[in-house]
Amino acid sequence: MKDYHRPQLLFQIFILPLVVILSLTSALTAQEQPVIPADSIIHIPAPTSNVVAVDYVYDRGETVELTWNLSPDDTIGGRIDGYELTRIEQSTGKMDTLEVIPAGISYYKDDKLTHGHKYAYLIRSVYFGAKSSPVSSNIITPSIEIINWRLANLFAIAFILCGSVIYFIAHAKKGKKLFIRKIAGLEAIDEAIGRATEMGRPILFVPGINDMDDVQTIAGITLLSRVAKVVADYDIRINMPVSRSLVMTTARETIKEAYIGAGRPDAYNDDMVRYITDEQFGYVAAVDGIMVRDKPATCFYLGAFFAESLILAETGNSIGAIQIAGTAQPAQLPFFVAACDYTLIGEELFAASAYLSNEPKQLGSLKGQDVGKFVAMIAIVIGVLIATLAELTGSSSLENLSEFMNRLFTIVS
Amino acid sequence: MAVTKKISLLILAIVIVLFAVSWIAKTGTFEDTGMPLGLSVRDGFLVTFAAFLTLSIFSFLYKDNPYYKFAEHLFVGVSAAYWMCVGFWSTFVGNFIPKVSEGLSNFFEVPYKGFDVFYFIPLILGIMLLLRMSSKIGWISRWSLAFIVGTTAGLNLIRYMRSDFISQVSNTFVPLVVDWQGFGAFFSDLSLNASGQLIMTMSNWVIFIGVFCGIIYFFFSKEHSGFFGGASKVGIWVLMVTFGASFGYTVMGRVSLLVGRLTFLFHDWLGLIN
Amino acid sequence: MSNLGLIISLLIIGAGLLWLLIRSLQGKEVERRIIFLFIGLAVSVPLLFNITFSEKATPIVKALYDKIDNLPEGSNILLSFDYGPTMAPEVQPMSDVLIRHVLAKNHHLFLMGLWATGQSLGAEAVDRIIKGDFPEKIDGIDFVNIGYKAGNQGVLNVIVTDFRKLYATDVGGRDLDSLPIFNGIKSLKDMDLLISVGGGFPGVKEWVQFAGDPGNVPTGGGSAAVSAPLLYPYYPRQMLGLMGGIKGAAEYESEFKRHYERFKDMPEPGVKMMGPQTLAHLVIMAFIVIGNLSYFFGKKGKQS
Amino acid sequence: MKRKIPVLITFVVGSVLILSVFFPPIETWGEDFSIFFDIIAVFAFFLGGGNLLRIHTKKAIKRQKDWGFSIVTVLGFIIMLIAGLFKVWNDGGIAGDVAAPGSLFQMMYNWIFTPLGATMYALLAFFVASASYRAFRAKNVGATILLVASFIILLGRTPLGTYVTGWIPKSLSIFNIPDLAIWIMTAPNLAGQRAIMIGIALGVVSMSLRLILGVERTYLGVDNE
Repeated sequence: MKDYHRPQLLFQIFILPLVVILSLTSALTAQEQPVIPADSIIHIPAPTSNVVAVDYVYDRGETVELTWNLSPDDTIGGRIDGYELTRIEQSTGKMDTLEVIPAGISYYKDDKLTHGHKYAYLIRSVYFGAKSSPVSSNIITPSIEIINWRLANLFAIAFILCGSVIYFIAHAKKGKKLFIRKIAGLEAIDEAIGRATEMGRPILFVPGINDMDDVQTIAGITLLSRVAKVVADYDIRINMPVSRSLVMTTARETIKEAYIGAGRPDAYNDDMVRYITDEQFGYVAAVDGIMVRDKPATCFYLGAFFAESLILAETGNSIGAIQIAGTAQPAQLPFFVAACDYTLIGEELFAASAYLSNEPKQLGSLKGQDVGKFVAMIAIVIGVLIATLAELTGSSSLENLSEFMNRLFTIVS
Repeated sequence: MAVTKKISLLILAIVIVLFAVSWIAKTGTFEDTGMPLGLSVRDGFLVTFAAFLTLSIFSFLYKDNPYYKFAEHLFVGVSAAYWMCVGFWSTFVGNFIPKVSEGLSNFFEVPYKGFDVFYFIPLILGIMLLLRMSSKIGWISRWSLAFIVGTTAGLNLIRYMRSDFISQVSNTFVPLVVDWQGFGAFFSDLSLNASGQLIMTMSNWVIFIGVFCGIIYFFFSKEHSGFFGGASKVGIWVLMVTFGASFGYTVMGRVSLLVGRLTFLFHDWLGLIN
Repeated sequence: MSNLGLIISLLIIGAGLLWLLIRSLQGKEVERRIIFLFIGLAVSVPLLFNITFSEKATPIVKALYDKIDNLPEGSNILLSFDYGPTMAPEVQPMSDVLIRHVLAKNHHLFLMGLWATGQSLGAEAVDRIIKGDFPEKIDGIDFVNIGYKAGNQGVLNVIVTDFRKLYATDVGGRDLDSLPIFNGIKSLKDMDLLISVGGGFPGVKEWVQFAGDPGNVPTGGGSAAVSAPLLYPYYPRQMLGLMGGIKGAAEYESEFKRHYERFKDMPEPGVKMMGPQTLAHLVIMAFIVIGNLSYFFGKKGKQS
Repeated sequence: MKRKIPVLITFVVGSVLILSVFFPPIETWGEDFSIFFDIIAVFAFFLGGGNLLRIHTKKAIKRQKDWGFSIVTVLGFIIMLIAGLFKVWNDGGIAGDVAAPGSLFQMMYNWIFTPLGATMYALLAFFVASASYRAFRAKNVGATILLVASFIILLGRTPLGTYVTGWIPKSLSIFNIPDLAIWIMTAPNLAGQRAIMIGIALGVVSMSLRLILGVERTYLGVDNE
């Protein structure tokens, strides 16, 4: 027993009995307190029973679950309003009444505790101010659990997915040839850049309006590095208005690196990437202005877009530019599909940078994604099959199996 | 060149005159003409200026013009400063200072929440970021960038897998036959409501096949030919229905935005409608 | 005057579209600015001339209307405000027209809310509509507002068996037993119809699952457009009728005005909003047709 | 030094956050890191604002094209910044809400910021029309499906839809346009959205993993090993 525990022990020896006496006396006095109205005898509801406090597992030790049997009075139309909960912290004896739980409910989750402290609960049945004698729960100490086993299925699925991505990356490192099908959208990117070189007009690159803390923006910047390589080689003017300053610093870094790679560091100029404003529509108004005045030959919209997607695409179309869009915002895909020449749909945006890099390690990760799809397809087929058979035959074993499949693919927080 | 210069000056004159007329009209209280009680001089100007900015933005639909450029540049300046102020007061003063210095907390009259050494991490990373200005040691800003990208990747990986992958798979476990009561009942009711078994069964089939083929469309490591080609074709068709339907569904929302702006012009500014 | 202006402007739009249709048969494309002009007209004209299209009620809206209309006079109907200010523009017209219809049929109206903002919206509706159009109705006899209680579906769980377990008084602090409207009313089961207006959580779905089904009380609803499709599977067994989005509100308002002369000129925000929407949708559909014609005839022109 | 450390930071921070989901004791680190990000972002605001001011003042001084409008941006920026940082006309004093009614900041927000933003947003009504005119053409099977689906939904949301098919008896109501529109939203549209979401989730998982493992480093402007 460590030293600093000793004072706590003494403390408990003296204080605990005091607390118990106190709560009993208050319970007794509680009964006399309410003034009994003349016209009707106040009914004192029967107390509850079997009050059990259990530590909520796999958490930071701040939550306890409380269950109890309903008071015999708690029936349809029974004269009971609810249950008043009081928490007693054993070490300090501090008593705080929590809340009155409506009748008919026999469960309460108290998540405002600190781990390691001892607690006990008192429950009184309440009816119009009259309270029953308190029934106390067992003493409970919520504790921290190191591993949250409740997320075992999430861990298993994450292990399969990440494992397959890592496996294929390692596999590719060993020089094995990986087959990845042609992605139509990515040829369109090369074509679009080619058009800008022919026409000698600038390229406009819009990396979306979210900050570097959005994976879509990172995918956009990664694609920028592929576009910037060609821009540096053929000395095409690139114009990149951005709405976040973190994106500005990253984009400048990326383009500068491309120019150094092309052996023309002097041709790089910081003003190729300009911060406009963080405000969504202020940014769109400025980009529209740039489009109409600069008349770029090609517009790239690669990143996170919201309502402004259609304003950009329609203005870009009005100046006759080729437009390649790519986003993982499902709500904006219809507008890009309708208004742009080619759209990378959701996952294709993330696959594009890997595909264009042609590095075996990057291509390996695409294979890993396909394993994830394979898992999803198999699970769906099995799940649907079981659900259908359970529906047809109505046999309970199939229903349990279907229930199990559902639980396997549901994450309880 | 002179002619267009003259025209643009003429337009400018007309705009100024209209602006003045509207300002006076919105401000004055003409008892005799029974005009509604005007606003104060300042509010009269503000309503007129807001209407001027609204029309300048709408003028972009015709073509790019100096009035749109004015509104655009004003919007850029005002909004950049707006975000700086909101960011400064809410995050810097609200979250950062109470955890770092008591003196500043008292100056800004914000409750001091006690010293937390960990809050020096964002301070250092933030300063590293500002060092980006100097080309000599600008590379140090990559450290703060690495921190941000690491945080993003770490948080998103599990969050997307959990809500967008696993729950979507379990939501697709739909029975392909709905409370079977023989063929008669099956074809009797083609209505959309719950009692129409044919529709409910058909919906589940469409959902199952749609999700299955949609996933195949996104398959990378196999050429889209043969069965795979057919399935991915069905997949792109389902995606096209999705895009067409959600496009049509949101038109009503977009149109109501325009209704809102025109109500401002017709009601608040011109007072044409009640 | 406004009818003349109305006819002229509709003629302009109609003739313009016809002229573009003919041009498209010769394969000519329409310039984007002309499309913008038509959209501008399609939205401003209905606003300026207050054009409204009397909406024809679809079966799912008509079912809710008929239920209220056919209930015997003096039935008990409960209306729950389950929305906040941001959703109000789309669903407030629904609660307004429902209150008018219930009181016009001399039913007993019980108001409550599962959203905290529902309490103030209920109080606002009481003095705007009830005091405005039905001064003769008495609070506590013809209608009552018992306000908001926290707990979401937990509240329904309790009041489906007994109101008094949670609601000791109405919003005005008066004991339920002292209100004549509550005589013989013990729980939701004593209601002839439950209606929830909202679009988020808790909303119509929770009313069906925790009140309508367990208490087998007829339940109807009014919801924002975005959540209407999710409620369809409950129709009609668990949810007898539903107003979906502004269009649903407009349909109900048109149906109500058609049968109740007294409210001929009552404000109808739903129908008013649908005016520009309908014309804009029609113009967009016309341009899709024109676009396809000019595409086909243009292509054929080029080929031949 | 320039490359090894950043990649290491990303790896450590990323893995810690992934593990924090499975190990309760370190659960709160995820939230703390996000708060740190917000604070860094505020520093970045000043970087952005500084860059905006630098570009537009340089443009105005050198009288480059459209320099007059750059002055408008600079003036708008400075007036709003002063109004916000010093809380001009704000009777709440230094602790008052920056957007307190009556303050210059709130007035500029209501009468300059909001009309501009709302009108830009309203442009969408025009562009949705021109986009549907241009894009919904029956060029191939995919485009035809796109056209038919949006046409049914559009028709279903106007009274025309009810007039045209209102007469259909209730038991066949799937052919009633408004009901057909609802069915399209709840079945095929739902399936398509789900397939896209599953794809996106896998894309994000793979992308995040590549970043954490340092396989994908271009964001650091690092191309060669």
